[in-house]
Amino acid sequence: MTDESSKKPNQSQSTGMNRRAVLAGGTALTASLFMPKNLMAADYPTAEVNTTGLAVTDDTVTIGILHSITGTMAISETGSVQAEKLAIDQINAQGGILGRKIEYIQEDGASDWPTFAEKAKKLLVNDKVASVMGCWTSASRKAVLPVFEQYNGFLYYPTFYEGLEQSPNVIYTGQEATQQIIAGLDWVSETKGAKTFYLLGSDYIWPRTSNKIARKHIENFLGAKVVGEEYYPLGHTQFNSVINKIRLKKPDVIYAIVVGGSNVAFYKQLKAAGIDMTKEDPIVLTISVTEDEIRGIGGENIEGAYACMKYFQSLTNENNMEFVKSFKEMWGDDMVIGDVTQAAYLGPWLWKAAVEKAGSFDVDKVRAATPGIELGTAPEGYVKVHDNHHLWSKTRVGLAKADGQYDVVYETAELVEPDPFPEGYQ
Amino acid sequence: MKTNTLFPRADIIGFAVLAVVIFLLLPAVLDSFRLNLFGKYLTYAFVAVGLALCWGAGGILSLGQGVFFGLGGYCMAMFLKLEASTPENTAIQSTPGIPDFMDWNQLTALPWWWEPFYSLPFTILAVVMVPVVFAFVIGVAMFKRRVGGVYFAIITQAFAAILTILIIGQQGFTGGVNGITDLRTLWGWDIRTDEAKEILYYVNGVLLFAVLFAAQFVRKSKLGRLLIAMRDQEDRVRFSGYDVASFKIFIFCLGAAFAGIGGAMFTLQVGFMSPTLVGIVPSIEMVIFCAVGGRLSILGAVYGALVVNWAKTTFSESFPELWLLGLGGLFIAVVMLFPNGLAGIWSEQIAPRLTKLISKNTNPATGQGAPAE
Amino acid sequence: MNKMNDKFLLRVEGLTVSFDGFKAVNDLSFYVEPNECRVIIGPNGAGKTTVLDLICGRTKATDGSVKFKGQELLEMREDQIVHAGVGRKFQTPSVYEDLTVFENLELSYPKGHGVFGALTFKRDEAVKSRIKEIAATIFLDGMLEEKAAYLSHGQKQWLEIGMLLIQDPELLMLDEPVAGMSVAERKKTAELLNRIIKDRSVIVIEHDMGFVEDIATRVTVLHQGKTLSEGSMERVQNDPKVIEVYLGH
Amino acid sequence: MFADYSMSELGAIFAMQGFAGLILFSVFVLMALGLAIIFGQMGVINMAHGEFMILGAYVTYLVSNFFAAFLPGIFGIYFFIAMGLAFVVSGGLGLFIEWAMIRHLYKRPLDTLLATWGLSLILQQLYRSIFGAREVGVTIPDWMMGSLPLTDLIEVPINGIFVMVLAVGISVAVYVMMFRSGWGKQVRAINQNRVMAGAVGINTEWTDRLTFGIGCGVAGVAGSAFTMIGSTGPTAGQLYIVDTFLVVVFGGAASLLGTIASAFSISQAQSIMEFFLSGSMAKVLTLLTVVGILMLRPQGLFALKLRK
Repeated sequence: MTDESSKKPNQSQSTGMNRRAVLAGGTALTASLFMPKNLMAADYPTAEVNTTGLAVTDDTVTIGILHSITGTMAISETGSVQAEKLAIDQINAQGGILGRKIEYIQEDGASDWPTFAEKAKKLLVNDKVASVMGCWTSASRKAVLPVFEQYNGFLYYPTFYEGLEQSPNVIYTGQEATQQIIAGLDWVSETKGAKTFYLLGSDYIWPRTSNKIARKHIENFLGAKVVGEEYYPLGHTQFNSVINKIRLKKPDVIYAIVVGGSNVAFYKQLKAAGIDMTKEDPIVLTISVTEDEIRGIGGENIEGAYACMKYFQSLTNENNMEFVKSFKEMWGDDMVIGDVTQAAYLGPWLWKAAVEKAGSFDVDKVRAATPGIELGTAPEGYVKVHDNHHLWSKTRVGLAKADGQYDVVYETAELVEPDPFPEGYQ
Repeated sequence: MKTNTLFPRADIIGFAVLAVVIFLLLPAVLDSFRLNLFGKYLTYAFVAVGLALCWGAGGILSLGQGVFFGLGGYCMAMFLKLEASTPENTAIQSTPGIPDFMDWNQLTALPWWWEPFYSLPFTILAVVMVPVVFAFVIGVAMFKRRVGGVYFAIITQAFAAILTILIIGQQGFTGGVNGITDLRTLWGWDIRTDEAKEILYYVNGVLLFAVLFAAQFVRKSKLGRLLIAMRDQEDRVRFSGYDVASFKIFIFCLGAAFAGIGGAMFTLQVGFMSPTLVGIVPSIEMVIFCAVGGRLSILGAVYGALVVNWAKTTFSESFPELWLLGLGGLFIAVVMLFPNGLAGIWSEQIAPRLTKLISKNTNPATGQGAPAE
Repeated sequence: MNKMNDKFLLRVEGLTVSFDGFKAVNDLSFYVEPNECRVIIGPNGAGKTTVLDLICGRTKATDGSVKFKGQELLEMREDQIVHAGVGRKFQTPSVYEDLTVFENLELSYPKGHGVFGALTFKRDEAVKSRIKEIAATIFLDGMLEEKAAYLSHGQKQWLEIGMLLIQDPELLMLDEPVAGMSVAERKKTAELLNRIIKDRSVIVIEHDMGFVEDIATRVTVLHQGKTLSEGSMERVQNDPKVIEVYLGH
Repeated sequence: MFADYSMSELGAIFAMQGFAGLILFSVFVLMALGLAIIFGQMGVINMAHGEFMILGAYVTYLVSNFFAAFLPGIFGIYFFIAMGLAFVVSGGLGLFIEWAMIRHLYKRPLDTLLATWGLSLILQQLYRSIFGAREVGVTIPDWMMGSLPLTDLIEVPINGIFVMVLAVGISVAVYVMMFRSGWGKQVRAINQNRVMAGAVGINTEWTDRLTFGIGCGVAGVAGSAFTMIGSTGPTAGQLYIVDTFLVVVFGGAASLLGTIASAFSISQAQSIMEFFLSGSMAKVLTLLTVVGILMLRPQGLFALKLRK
């Protein structure tokens, strides 16, 4: 990162905070957020809440949704679109934001990064949207980032990703790599006594960076060993060779960050090769398989694997029960909800909270109001926006079951601090 | 003798109309965002013009033009990235002064082959020469051994696949799947502002015309007629004493050079370069631009690139879930119903009627040429 | 090299080609003198066309040697063979249908054959007058601006012959030049050929015996890839082996 | 490279990699056979080949759902029915496409490439509209998802064996059809001389349509089989297209034996390289080698030297 926007945050400020205090404050806030605030548009004249010419009228505010509806990424991004629309509907049902109903303009990034940049520019320049919910892959985010910074847009980005970025124009509602990785590795090392790891991934930046962090943590903090690291091209469907290697190296843990269609091939072939994940020899630990992916893989083919992320559909807290119910009501009973889908759902809500705190739709004011925003209603539980635009969140480990759901077997006691530029891991 | 003059009257009209469209009409009716979009479409037109020569005239169908587009674009992006990665801008990195993605991948020094890209003249040379050298190597290997037609198409397609995997896999050197992003200035001139984009649009237009003139010169030279001759009767050309391979290599390299320039202009106008522009899908789409415009026509190729991309954008804005159906249908329709594309519709349907109207005493043999032919 | 005092313009020695074991031409030898008109005859499948293909480089020989003015043709590319002075006409007329008669002839004009040469080739007066001259020879002087696609079959054959003439080859190889022509065209072609074979060597494949008798200096009869008989028309016609092959099957 | 492993491990490596290579070989054969018929015998470049395969996969998905819902008792054998149906559905679509599109383009082989690319876009969007953008999970009968342990290091996946048997079976069937049946004779006759074949009374129109249909049908069966090892989504077909074409071209387009030989050599090379290099580099090197050899020998591994 290169401009002043991406200077490393002052870490002492946030790490010094008493986490228990944060939690306590959160619970109190939960109650207040459940009450729809009856903010009337009349209390907030358009001229005052919108001084930069955004698409805000006396009774509506327009935002953008920018995901791939076509192309290879449509598989993954569909859930995010659905969650964002659900959140918008719910917000509108509660009276909207500052008395204004949210309208959205949806654009298709078509799994093509230049198209993402083009559509982002269209949303910001032509449509003057007040904020954008969008992107999924890092590549698409990197493509739109200069556009958002140039035209001062505001993006809510839902995916867990590799970190190494912190833009004043992006709120990262998914976990950055250290949040997602370290807790899981600690857990597998402590409870399962894992000593040897085999790192595997699709060949692009997120798996590579994540495995880099994992390797540092395994070698420097856990005192364990990495016995293999391997990458396959995106879309690769033949994993017999790497499965053979794994069998020879006999690692305690296969740490898999395979994505997309490769995922399906990998787990099917792993099972067919006689590696029964339920026997935990070796343990399969992944950070890339959400409930969404399991639909393609087939629950019976991944049963027994562990996934490490911040959200699972099976979470039993009240917020989540309500969220799952509404999601299924809106999109059908056969829907499943994965980590990213939930993170996408947070986007409109976080924006709403920030706008209301700022009392304005102006991006600069919303940005200023954003750090410290808390959301007690999040399906994953309480979250809070860090100064570095990422979320404090808990990390959980789930055990995959044959029905395609995860049993949550572990969750961090406290919120994990986001640290997009982790020292000692680079 | 119409074929001996560089610009028959119909072609002059065609060039003039296109110049009016690009330099006057589009800037007049489009806002700066849309104009920038059309600038992007026009970068594909460079590729399409090259394809009109290679494929339309010479019968060489390359499904790997994205490779050359990408190479040109990456050369430009490397220069811009180095300029953006000043030690001050990258102070927070472990190794300041190198591109951010290198730092993320634990590179501690700039690879040697990045060094020359500090120089703009070298970069401009590389934008043209890297694709040309690459095309030359492929061309020599294939055409000297008389690989042609379908085989050539499939092998070039494989090159597109190989280069994509390589770029993605070597992310420390290439930026991987993200590409090279966040490009800011060209010799201190901020290319992200609206004014800069407008200027780049015109630069792009001028370069496109330079390329079109070069293409027209080739088409109207004996070499142009040889290409057509080769396409129809390769053996006869050989037995008229021509080394067919060297002509194919030449035209393939020329197409690659055009594509490289297009790629560089793409990088400048869009602000990044990524492997999605190198792969199989964009390479085939570039062929489609050419086919829709009319594979025999260099001007048609430009219109093809504009029309297809404009349709793609419009379709995907209004019917995001259906635009693939429209696009697929367009391909099939063009191939089945209008094999000579827009230029064919013009020269077979519209132009003859126009000519009849305008000049009744023109000799039909010379009057049939459409601007787009 | 005894290029200068070689009595033969073309020496074909031990020429052999096999396609997956089938020997289409088998250890064939023959010699052509300057200004000779050699006619090759033989039943279908005898390997006649293959012999021409081998000489002009279209098919690669398995074994043997083809020397033209002392140069080994088997090691040369087609275009180099053309530049050495060998011209070839195909059995089916092969002309550039999308180009005009003028352009067809122009492309065969022996100048500007490199990439750069072709780019900078100028259609000057010398070129134009030479093309007109050739067009007159091949009866097409009124049709210079026609697209070749619109010519009749016979006219296309003439055009291809014209494309060879403009190269002025020392050795001209013609594969069935009168096949598929009308009687009138055939007569005109015979007349044309008689005129152009005067100052060069010619190898002709032909079935029409009357026509062969008209033009042949010497005749080679091929059978199953080998020379069955060789000599004057008269000698060949009376060779019992030839009679057996042609009549006895 | 070898130093990390003991002798017995090395033995196991080669045994297992050989087997992995054989599975990959079978996968390539299945992918390429349909294309080899269409491209080799008809000269048509079917860029929608991958989409025909995915159609077979979706058919398998539907059949598996049907059995799970209505005939759970015989779920174990649904796969065979699904494969048969995949052949019929993909083949049927193939017949229709030949009639509607391909037959108008026989004289323009490069244009078939463009038109079928358009077709592939349309099919992708149709799959997306019908089945959703997400991948669908195809439940495979349990007996097909296990493995047979040979030694403690070497295990043989049953679905791998299944794919192999299928590859052999379909290869034999195609061979018999092409070289032992009257239809095959007609196809080959048309391939060699369309006009003459028509003149001697072969119904070239129907033979073409049937050839294209059978090629697509075989693709459908392959897609059905791949539900065991790969993913089923609207765009999954594109993953296969480059590999498939290279296998066919590398083998020498007109030769079935060549296709099989080329599938064998590419798969073995790739699986051996995959073991010693990282997956991405192995893929790049394999592709480069194939392309390099094709440049030296453009006619492919097996091609008749023909008299022109």
